[in-house]
Amino acid sequence: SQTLLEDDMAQTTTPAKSLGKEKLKDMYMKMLHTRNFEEKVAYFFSRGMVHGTTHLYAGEEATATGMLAAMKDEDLMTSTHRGHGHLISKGADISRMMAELLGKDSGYCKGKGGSMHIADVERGNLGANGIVGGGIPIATGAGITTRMKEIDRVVLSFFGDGALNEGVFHESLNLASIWNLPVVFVCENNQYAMSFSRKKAFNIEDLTKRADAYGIPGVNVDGNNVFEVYETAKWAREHARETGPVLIISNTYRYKGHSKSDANRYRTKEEIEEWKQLDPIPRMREVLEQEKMFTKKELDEMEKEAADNIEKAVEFAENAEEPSVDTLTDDVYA
Amino acid sequence: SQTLLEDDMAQTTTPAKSLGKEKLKDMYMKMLHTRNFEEKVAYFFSRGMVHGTTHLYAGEEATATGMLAAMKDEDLMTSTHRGHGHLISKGADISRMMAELLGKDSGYCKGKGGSMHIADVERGNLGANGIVGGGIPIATGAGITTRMKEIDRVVLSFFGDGALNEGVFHESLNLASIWNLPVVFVCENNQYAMSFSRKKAFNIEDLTKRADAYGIPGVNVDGNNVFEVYETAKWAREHARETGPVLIISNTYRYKGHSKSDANRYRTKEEIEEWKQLDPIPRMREVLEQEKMFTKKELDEMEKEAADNIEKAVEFAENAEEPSVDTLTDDVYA
Amino acid sequence: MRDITYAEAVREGMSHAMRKDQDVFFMGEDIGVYGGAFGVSVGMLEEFGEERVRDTPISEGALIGSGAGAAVTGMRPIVEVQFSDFIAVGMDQLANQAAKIRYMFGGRATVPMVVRTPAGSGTGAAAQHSQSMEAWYAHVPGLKVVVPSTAYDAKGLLLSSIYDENPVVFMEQKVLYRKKGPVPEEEYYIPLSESEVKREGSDLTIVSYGRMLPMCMEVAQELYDSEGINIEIVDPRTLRPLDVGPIITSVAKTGRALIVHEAVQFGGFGGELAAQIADSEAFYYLDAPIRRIGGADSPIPYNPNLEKHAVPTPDKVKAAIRELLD
Amino acid sequence: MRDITYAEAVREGMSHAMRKDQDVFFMGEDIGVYGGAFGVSVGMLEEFGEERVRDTPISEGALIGSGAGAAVTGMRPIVEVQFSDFIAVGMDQLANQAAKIRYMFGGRATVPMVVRTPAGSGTGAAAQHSQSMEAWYAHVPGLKVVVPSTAYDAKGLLLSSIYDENPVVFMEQKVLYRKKGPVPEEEYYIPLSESEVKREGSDLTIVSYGRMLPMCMEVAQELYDSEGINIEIVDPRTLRPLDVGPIITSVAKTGRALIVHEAVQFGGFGGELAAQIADSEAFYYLDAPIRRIGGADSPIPYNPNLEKHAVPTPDKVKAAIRELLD
Ligand SMILES: Cc1ncc(C[n+]2csc(CCOP(=O)(O)OP(=O)(O)O)c2C)c(N)n1
Ligand SMILES: Cc1ncc(C[n+]2csc(CCOP(=O)(O)OP(=O)(O)O)c2C)c(N)n1
Ligand SMILES: [Mg+2]
Ligand SMILES: [Mg+2]
Repeated sequence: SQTLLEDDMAQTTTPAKSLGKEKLKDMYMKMLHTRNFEEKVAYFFSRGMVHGTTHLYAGEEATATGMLAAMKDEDLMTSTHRGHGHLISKGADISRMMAELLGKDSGYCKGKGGSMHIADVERGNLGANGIVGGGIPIATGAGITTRMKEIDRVVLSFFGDGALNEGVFHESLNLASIWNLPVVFVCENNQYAMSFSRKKAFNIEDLTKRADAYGIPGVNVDGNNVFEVYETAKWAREHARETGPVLIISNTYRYKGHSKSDANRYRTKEEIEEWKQLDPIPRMREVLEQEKMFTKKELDEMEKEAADNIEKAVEFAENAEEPSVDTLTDDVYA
Repeated sequence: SQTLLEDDMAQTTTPAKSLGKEKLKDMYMKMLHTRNFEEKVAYFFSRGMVHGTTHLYAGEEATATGMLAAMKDEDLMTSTHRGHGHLISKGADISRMMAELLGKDSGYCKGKGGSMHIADVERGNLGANGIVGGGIPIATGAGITTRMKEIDRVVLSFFGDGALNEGVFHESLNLASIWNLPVVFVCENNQYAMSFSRKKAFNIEDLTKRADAYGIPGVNVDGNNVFEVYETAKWAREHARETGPVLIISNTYRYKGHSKSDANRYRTKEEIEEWKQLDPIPRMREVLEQEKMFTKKELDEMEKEAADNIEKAVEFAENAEEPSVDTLTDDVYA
Repeated sequence: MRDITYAEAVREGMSHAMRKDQDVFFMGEDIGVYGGAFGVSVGMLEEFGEERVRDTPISEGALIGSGAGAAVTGMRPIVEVQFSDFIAVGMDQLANQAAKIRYMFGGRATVPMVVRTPAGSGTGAAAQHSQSMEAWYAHVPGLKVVVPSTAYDAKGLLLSSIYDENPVVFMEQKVLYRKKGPVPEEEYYIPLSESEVKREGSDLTIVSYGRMLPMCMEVAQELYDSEGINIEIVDPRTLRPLDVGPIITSVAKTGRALIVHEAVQFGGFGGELAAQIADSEAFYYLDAPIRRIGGADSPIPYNPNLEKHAVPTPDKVKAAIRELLD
Repeated sequence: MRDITYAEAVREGMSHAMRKDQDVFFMGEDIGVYGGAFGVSVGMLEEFGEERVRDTPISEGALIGSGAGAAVTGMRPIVEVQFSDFIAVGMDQLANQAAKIRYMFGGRATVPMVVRTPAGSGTGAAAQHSQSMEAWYAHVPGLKVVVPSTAYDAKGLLLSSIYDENPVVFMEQKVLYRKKGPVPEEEYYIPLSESEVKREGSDLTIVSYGRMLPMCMEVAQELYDSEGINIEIVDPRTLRPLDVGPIITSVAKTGRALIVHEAVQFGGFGGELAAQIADSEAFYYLDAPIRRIGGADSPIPYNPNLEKHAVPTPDKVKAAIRELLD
């Protein structure tokens, strides 16, 4: 397994060029969409304009985007309570996401799921999950289908550092390992499970030791470096297809509070600021500029376009219909 | 962590002498009692004289005896569905055990628990358990009490290789590790979980890798060598008291079927025979003879005494009273 | 029609589906070479191979959850939980994941999974291997709950469960496994959510299911033979979604209702049955209180005599019938 | 008497016990510096320190199970499960271990543990964060189940739960957390298993608990003020073991019974209540069917309007009352 975050953080491992302009633009746009989406949702919540709670992905974009950029359309994914970034990077329709957050009928779940349950099974998104670690067995099962039907694809399973201590993580990784299932397990180690620091939750510094326990490869990656994530993901996808599961620990950080009601009492402003120095979006931009893939102007335009797209999504969502109360007990059974 | 079973199996690491005659006799008697107890129970079951099912410990005696010989009376223990050996080595009253198996009122659980639930909380036995892995969190909680009340004792938690793949194993070892709880976790790796071979259940050869995942020491031990188990247990007890949890993988073998209804279709007669060559009881006897701790005659007498004691227990149990039907709903609540 | 055991009927149901449909597969603990803790799947590994008859580690959360994941992605898994008590270990994956996926996703997913599991006491296995927790599953929208009381029902209901698009908890009855009954050799389907009148009568309605059903049938016959008491017996078979119509109709006809199940009475499924009767048109025809006989308010004890008394006995059923007819 | 919130009442209950008794400690996810997902334990870490206010990893099986282990060995743990839905993750440790230990061991152990957990919908948190699963726990002999409906009850019942020798599932009501009510400053104990008549009346009996209780109280007052309808309301408060006497007495007096709870109606605890009424002497006094109003037969949806309609509303309660009085 690779060295830890602290050592790797500064370096970019891949020449971005090799990815080609189209792909790079797509990746950059996804990160921008995610960031803008989350900022908008934060605003809605702060104004009490949305119901319920939400868990924002701001700061962690490089993980979702880098991982999914290395996957194919037909690959499957399970997501988490902090899932907007996964969805956007998997190519979800931002308007239908926003509509779901506003509880509208044209949302991904007809307004029944909300932020914590957005899914799009047809397009390979097996769902966000309100239960920490809850998606891990489901991804494992999708791996069974994939092997039994001999489909050439992999399953990506996202979860947080907190989920590493749930029993189903353990059971699922072992099962995937002994059956050589094509699952790429991605732990988004954003340093905290709600208020609980990774340093308190584990008695190990290197979380890839958890992979050793199942006899599968474990790799640390700088989760704020989209190129490093991408490279690792490419390797992981191949390994999963050909051999079996992999555990990636993507080391990153969440900027916003855990959910809407979080006073951030468990961490310092300084820590947040330090991590913001490693913001994955400017870091990607810097590489794109350095390698002269895009001009400043092109990049500025992308940023504007991304912001505009979010506004369009909001407009769509705000104008969308509420589900009728008559649908309350629809879709319980097939 | 130590080397694996295959390498260690033949050698005895400790001069038995240092334990003293009294202790050695006690240990040998416990192993004999266990073996005789199990043979008697097997007989009862084969004749349909006992109700339900049972899981026999024959072949694994050195683990329970070696571990518990290194513990103090005040130490606590959680046991398993295959718990008779743990109980006997913890000093349980064989008559009350047998009475419980026969469902009698003077059994440890007043006939309500049976083989899978024998407990004696007052004497530190927190119970056998019908749920694979079910006792591991309970041991962990006993560790919390021990630390919070600053009691000088440890908790011993037995479970099988099958239990290593239950979620609560994972959750509990992590919890014990981050809180430095004084728990000695002992995995009795008897090579099978019911019919499922350890080789299929794990993608790792060395099960102590599971300890590394929690940042705690993991040690393999020849579970058929009572002296090696004892030495390891002594060390583990000290480590648990002073530092925190330990995982011991005691490599051993079960002679009888998993439970009463087992056709042994998943293993060969040859394999069973091979392991019987490593039977812990003759191996202990050989050492006792070699080191001239006891004469042949003394040892023969012990063997006879052990067998007699079981007969006495049977007599006690057979003559004991059935619980009255009126007690059916007693003891549900305190 | 030949007579086969309830266990054989279950095996035949699984085997029919697995023969004709590659999407159906089977996983669980010790179902392969061991043939299952109760011998239900003996021979299936040999016929279908390791890929489709999958022995799993002891990991009930991953077992049920990966079943759900396989189901959502196009398979029809049959998941065996070795004793129904162990479902508690994977309860989140069953009740919070499998059951809710379809609804949470706005109807855009299906979870065609069957969780087969032996329930009930009577085997001397004590508190953690003897429960009947159908009330738990029956309280969860999104799940279906099936409890077959005969070999015939077991096969036909299992086939329907496998081809149902929803997660089904299929509660087999341990002490019925060796009971024989007439079962067609061919494939047949008994629709879920159809209660069946298993015995016609006019004096009193017994609603019962699972293991208690045959016991009630015997009691009814005995009372008919000895005293001419004419009891009607309705077996809901599927507890969720419940087909309550035949129950209401029967109670409206007889004016007396006795509910019998093995599960602990307090909080048991009998409460739902009683409540539905008490808030139906049958209420107006009731000539006596609605009586339930369920399990004792304790875990299942080990001692055989205590164990026997922890669940409804023929004597208790007879006494209740006499009281209600009084 | 000052007015404090339901959440503050819970905190006071815990704090009283922790001040006087070193055996009482508290563990759960984010209960320390975060103060709990609903702010219930704000300030407790500061007062009692990390040893007695223990933040845990996200490991509900080990959380509940180690609570049981600590309880068996002499502590009185208060275990917080952050949302009651997550109990499903640790269901085996609650129902198969904590609840059964005493019985399986022939009465030779006690498990004085409280599992405190917020239940219910109304916060827009959707299907996996909004359930009311009291029927699950109430079906398990060995557990006690408490559902307080006021700040006053919350404090007094919690103190009794902490000092009870059995495992208690203490289901707090999320949407009541900020509701204020009169609560004595000192320690006081409300005995478990004592139903309380929360409002006297003569025309109809409502049996309700938890969040629905205050709603029913308001409806009753409104109907009294507007139409002179005189409703009696009984709050069981402890669902297991249930004190059914006051419920039967009340229904025998009024001749009409309406049961209201938030949980899914099918298979919910209302079934037990209806069944007990239907098999009691109150049966003979019934002037109308026994009516239940529970949650819709679906998981809790996200959309606020759907969510509101997924549980009993004042309108539905009024309509049912009018029908029963008709
Ligand atoms: C089984 C379960 N336990 C607890 C929670 C409450 N909860 C929601 S998110 C969260 C923290 C998760 O931490 P992590 O897995 O690191 O993901 P992150 O939020 O940091 O992305 C907690 C405790 C839950 N949703 N499910
Ligand atoms: C949660 C749970 N799942 C399954 C079982 C059924 N079962 C009882 S013992 C056993 C095998 C246990 O294997 P292991 O842990 O290696 O212990 P051993 O029997 O070999 O001593 C199984 C599958 C159970 N009792 N509990
Ligand atoms: Mg995290
Ligand atoms: Mg084993």
